[in-house]
Amino acid sequence: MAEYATRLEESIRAARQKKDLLLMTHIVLGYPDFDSSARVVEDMVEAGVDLMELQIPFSEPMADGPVILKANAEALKSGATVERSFEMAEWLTQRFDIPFLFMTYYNILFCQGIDKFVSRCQSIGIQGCIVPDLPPAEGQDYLDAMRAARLAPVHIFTPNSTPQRMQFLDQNSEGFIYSVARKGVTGKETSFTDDLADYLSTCRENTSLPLAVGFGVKSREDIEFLTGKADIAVIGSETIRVLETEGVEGVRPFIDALVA
Amino acid sequence: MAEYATRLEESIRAARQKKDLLLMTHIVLGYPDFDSSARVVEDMVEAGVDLMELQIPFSEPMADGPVILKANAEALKSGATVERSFEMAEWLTQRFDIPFLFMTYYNILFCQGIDKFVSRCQSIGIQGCIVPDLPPAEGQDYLDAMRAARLAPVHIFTPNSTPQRMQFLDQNSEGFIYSVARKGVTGKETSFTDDLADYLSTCRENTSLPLAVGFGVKSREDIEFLTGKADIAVIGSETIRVLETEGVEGVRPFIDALVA
Amino acid sequence: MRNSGYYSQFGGAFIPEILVSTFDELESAYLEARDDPSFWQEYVELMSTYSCRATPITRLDNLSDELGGANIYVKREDLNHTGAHKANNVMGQGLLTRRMGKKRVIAETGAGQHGVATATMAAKFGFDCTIYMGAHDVARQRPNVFWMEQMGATVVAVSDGSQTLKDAINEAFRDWVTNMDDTHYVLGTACGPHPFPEMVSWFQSIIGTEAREQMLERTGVLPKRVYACVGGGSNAMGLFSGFFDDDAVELIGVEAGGRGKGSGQHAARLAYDDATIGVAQGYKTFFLQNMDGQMQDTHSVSAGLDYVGVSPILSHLHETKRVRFEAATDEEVVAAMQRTVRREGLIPALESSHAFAQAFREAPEMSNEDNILINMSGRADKDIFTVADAVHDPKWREFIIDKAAAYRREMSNG
Amino acid sequence: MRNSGYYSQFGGAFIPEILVSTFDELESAYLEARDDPSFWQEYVELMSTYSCRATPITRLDNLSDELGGANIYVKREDLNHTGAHKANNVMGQGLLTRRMGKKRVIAETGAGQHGVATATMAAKFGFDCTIYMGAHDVARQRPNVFWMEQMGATVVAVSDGSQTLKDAINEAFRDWVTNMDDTHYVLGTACGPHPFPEMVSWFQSIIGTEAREQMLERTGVLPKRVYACVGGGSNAMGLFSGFFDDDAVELIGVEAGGRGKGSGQHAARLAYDDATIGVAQGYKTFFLQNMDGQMQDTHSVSAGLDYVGVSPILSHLHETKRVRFEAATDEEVVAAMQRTVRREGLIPALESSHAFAQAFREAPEMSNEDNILINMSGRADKDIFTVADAVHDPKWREFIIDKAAAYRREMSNG
Ligand SMILES: Cc1ncc(COP(=O)(O)O)c(C=O)c1O
Ligand SMILES: Cc1ncc(COP(=O)(O)O)c(C=O)c1O
Repeated sequence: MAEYATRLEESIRAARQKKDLLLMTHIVLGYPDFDSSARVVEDMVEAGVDLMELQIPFSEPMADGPVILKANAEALKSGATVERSFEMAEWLTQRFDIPFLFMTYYNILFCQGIDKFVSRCQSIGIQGCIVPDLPPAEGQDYLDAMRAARLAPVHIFTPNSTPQRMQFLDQNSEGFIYSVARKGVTGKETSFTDDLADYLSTCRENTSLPLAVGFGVKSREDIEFLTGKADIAVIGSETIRVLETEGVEGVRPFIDALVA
Repeated sequence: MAEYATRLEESIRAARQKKDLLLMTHIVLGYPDFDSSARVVEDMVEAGVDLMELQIPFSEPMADGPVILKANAEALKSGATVERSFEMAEWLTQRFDIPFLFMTYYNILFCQGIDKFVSRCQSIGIQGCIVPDLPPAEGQDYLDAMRAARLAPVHIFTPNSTPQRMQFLDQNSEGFIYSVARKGVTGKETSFTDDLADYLSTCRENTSLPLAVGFGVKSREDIEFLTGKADIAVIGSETIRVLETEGVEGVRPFIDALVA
Repeated sequence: MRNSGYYSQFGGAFIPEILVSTFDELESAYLEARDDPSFWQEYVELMSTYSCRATPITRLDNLSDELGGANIYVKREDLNHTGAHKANNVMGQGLLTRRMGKKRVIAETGAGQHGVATATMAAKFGFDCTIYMGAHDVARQRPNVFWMEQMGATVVAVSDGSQTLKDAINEAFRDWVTNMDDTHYVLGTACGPHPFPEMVSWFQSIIGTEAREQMLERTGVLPKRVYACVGGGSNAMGLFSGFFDDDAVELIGVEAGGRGKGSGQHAARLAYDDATIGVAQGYKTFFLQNMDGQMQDTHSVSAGLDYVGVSPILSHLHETKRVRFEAATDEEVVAAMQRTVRREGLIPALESSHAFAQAFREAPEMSNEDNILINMSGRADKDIFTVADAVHDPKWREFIIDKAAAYRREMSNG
Repeated sequence: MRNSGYYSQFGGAFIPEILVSTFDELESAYLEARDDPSFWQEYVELMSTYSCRATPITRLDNLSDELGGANIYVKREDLNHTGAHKANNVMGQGLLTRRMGKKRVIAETGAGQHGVATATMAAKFGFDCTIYMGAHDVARQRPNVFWMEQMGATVVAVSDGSQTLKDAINEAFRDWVTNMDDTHYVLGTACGPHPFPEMVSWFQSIIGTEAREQMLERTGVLPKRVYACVGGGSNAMGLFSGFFDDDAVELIGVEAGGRGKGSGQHAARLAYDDATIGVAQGYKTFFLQNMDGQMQDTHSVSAGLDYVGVSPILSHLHETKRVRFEAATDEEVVAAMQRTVRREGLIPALESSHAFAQAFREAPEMSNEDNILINMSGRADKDIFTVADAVHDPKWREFIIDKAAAYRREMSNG
């Protein structure tokens, strides 16, 4: 239930006019280093990715599975800071004409100061944020700041969410709803089955925002399954796994294969 | 307080007619082996030893110090049994004309049967027994059997014994009283001082039996100190220590030096 | 609008969305249990038949004399089954788990104490059990791992991050977000998202309730000062809660001073001024973190105090000054432990020895009409490897080297 | 004329003459203490403030179900300070030592449990302390030696004889006959010369007195059968003495069956027929000895039961058939321990596990209206080296080998 218009939602709706299912990918800023991050983003945009989550690394990524966890740790070890993450994000938003979101944990916002964090997001062209350990009940300051900056606070629907809970989350969300396809952390197997379809239609019934689906999306078949049931497919850990095993060069072919 | 005459007391009194201080030595039967035991006894008798304690080895010689303890253990390890100890003792009593006593722990008597043990002593010519873990209060059967066999149950006076206790022990003893020169186990240093002299005169006052003094006697000076204060000097651990360090050959010179 | 579970600005429940309903369920189960007098009765009954509650109060006769000030009393949580106050919390959560109809428990552990306690509870209640433990800690604390495995628990060595307690907590949450339907996460201290800090403190309050009554009965008066070590804060909250209403009783929390103030190698979040407010592991409190909010490495001779965060309730009590916070260094702690062992025959855990060290420092300045009370949160005999290293015992090393040689011989023969 | 301290033909005081007055003094001190109600009161007070008496009774819920017969209850001596019933005896003798004005204590120890308990008592009472321990046991039980030394005790490794418990006893007597004036010998079990068997049993009777009352309170009836392991016999005497007047209560003493009947490798003096009556270590009882009266080597997986003799009072109760004696083999014992750990979260010492093994064997044949009671004389966590070997844990070996390698590296660097 959008209470204010956001650039993010508008861009998504515009893109959906041209494409049945948009593709959102995820990278960890500074992993394996900032130069590689930049090249990966470039390859992804060229391959046709529609929007991107940029994760600011955090030492305690409680909701992430082993692949992203390790990427966070390595980014920090090779010197990633919040400051450099902002610089990098600014460089990316200026250079590529797709919506970028920040994904990070609440402590990063909190330690910067929430107002400062949000207004810097606005000034560098970040269009929304995903903060997986910040339920709306804990995030009033954040929600207020995001509203003031006309940025999109994205929240998450899960298979455990009741319709009431979905509606509550929807009321506190802008841009889109991130619907996770299963219980658990990022980076594990998901079965794309009838149950999932039922769950997605429940999600659909409880929000009028665009619906992104993540956790475990990694093949053409998954993408086909989601077409018609969601607006955005999110490729999270799988990109990083490809980066890990095949290097920066592997990313473009992987995305190409998905969207072909 | 002799209640019955024993050969042992008679022999001691007879020997004392000729000598101011008699010498009693101690060996562990079967240590280091039975042949060596026999040779050691022979050497000792030839050197002028007046009476001997033959220890039947026991696995738990609670009142013995490290030297005799080890001799017990090694004798058992090389096959010493109660049977062989009796055989050996019989051979010795037949061959040498000095009084022999058994020294051993109560379990050896108990397991043989007390009557049988005592009557065997009698039949092989053993004249008395020292059983350091058998106070008279526990030893009525033993005392009765010894009386019946006219053998000498020797008991021990200690620096802790009250006059009353000494008198009680005396009442239950024959042959002689074994007076230990100090607290502790066999084989440690004793100071031959005025205190010791006082103690020995207390011992003397509380028994009319001959008085043997043991625990720590090992030099000519010790022997001289005891002369006039006791009837018998007991050389216990020191003989075994000589055996250990100098072998069977060392025993004779050691005794010679003491009695010279 | 603020969620419940705040203590002034500290606390909250910063949890992944997928756990929201799990926490709702937990909170209502907890609140219902709290409202149901028969629950607490069952809890006390369990603790007095399976463990040995009420644990006694022991007077340190020799050290009270030797130090020559206050009379020193000790609350004996070391006598609990499994050797520490951790038993109180796990048995309470065990009852709650059964009440919620769950069949599996998971837990993090640092020193291994909470892991052993949880594995024990799981064996007793017939739950499946998985324990997450930093890989570093698994290597250091094999005896505890051995016992957990004997109890039937699966011990997972966590090789992420610093491979210690906080990483084990993250990993336990990762398990929970997958298996929340049949699994309860038995958090080991008064930290984490609401209702854990309050709930764990509630279970541990059995310490303080008993202790207050026992001190009155024994000495006729309340203790002047009450000392507890502070890792996550559960034993401190447990003891202190008995005295919150007694304004005259000073409460002292003792943190791990490690290599000392300014060394950067410690775990003193409230006693030193290196920590700042942040949000991690699901709650807001003082953390040892850098300016970006990344958690820093901590250090303590005692694994159980070696943690970046601290109970939000204690952060609150720090701000309101109801509790005074101090730190004891590794060196002081080992000395206090050895002194207590030698003079009193008690073997305080290295964690607990922090409280002893601070009390020994303060007792001599006090009058001998004053009484003070130390929480002996656990015993050290299970930590023999750590303690033997801390006191540099050469015979211990020799023993281990010989034992290893014997194993190697056996292996090459067999 | 017979000395006191006989139980039919067993007991007595077969002591070197030099100790006669020491035993007289001890006997009168003991008899006076026994006649003085304030002494027992002080003892109970000490045990309830320094240890956690009354120790609880725990019902084995899971195993009672699983075995499907009698309801199994356990008396929790493992919760005592220092981890076993040995604490009862040493604290009692500590009070007596102080009463006699002595300043030094000595003790023998096999497993190390009694040594740790005595060193603890000595630290608490401010006595000097020397512990005699067979050299074999010193090598096997380093953790206990470490704690004794930390308590300030001198541990003497006895390298005579079989280098185990009986040799340590002999050596303690050798110390005593030298230092009786200022020294009390704290014998660790209900053996040795009078008044030790009776005195130790008296101190341990606190177990049985509590247990009888607790069982009545808990179940409304007396237990049908009561099980205790038998080393020297002190924990068994302690528990059984609560039920001597209850003819309907069957008392079962469980000895170390080692490698089994007929193997010659066991320590079953009463349950098997290898032992004969003899006199050693100052008293008359059944001993595992040869026909000459030389003591034989014994074997048990548990050091605390690995002893040639047995309490003369138990030999008497064996002859009068008031107590039934059974033996459990090493294998059965390890299995019973593992089962109890896994199903109940209790870690019985290998010694205590003998009683568990026998009870588990008998419980299924009984009605589920019957209750039985097992004495859990101690906890096994201090015996981790022995237990890890008994269950053949490969990870434990690896850990020790790694730890040894780390020590060697440090030593070559430092
Ligand atoms: C014995 C002991 N004391 C204290 C602590 C610290 O925890 P808390 O502060 O929650 O009591 C631990 C943690 O493992 C512990 O094992
Ligand atoms: C835990 C435990 N149980 C039992 C025993 C056996 O001794 P007792 O038969 O005197 O109880 C020991 C001896 O060390 C022990 O440590």
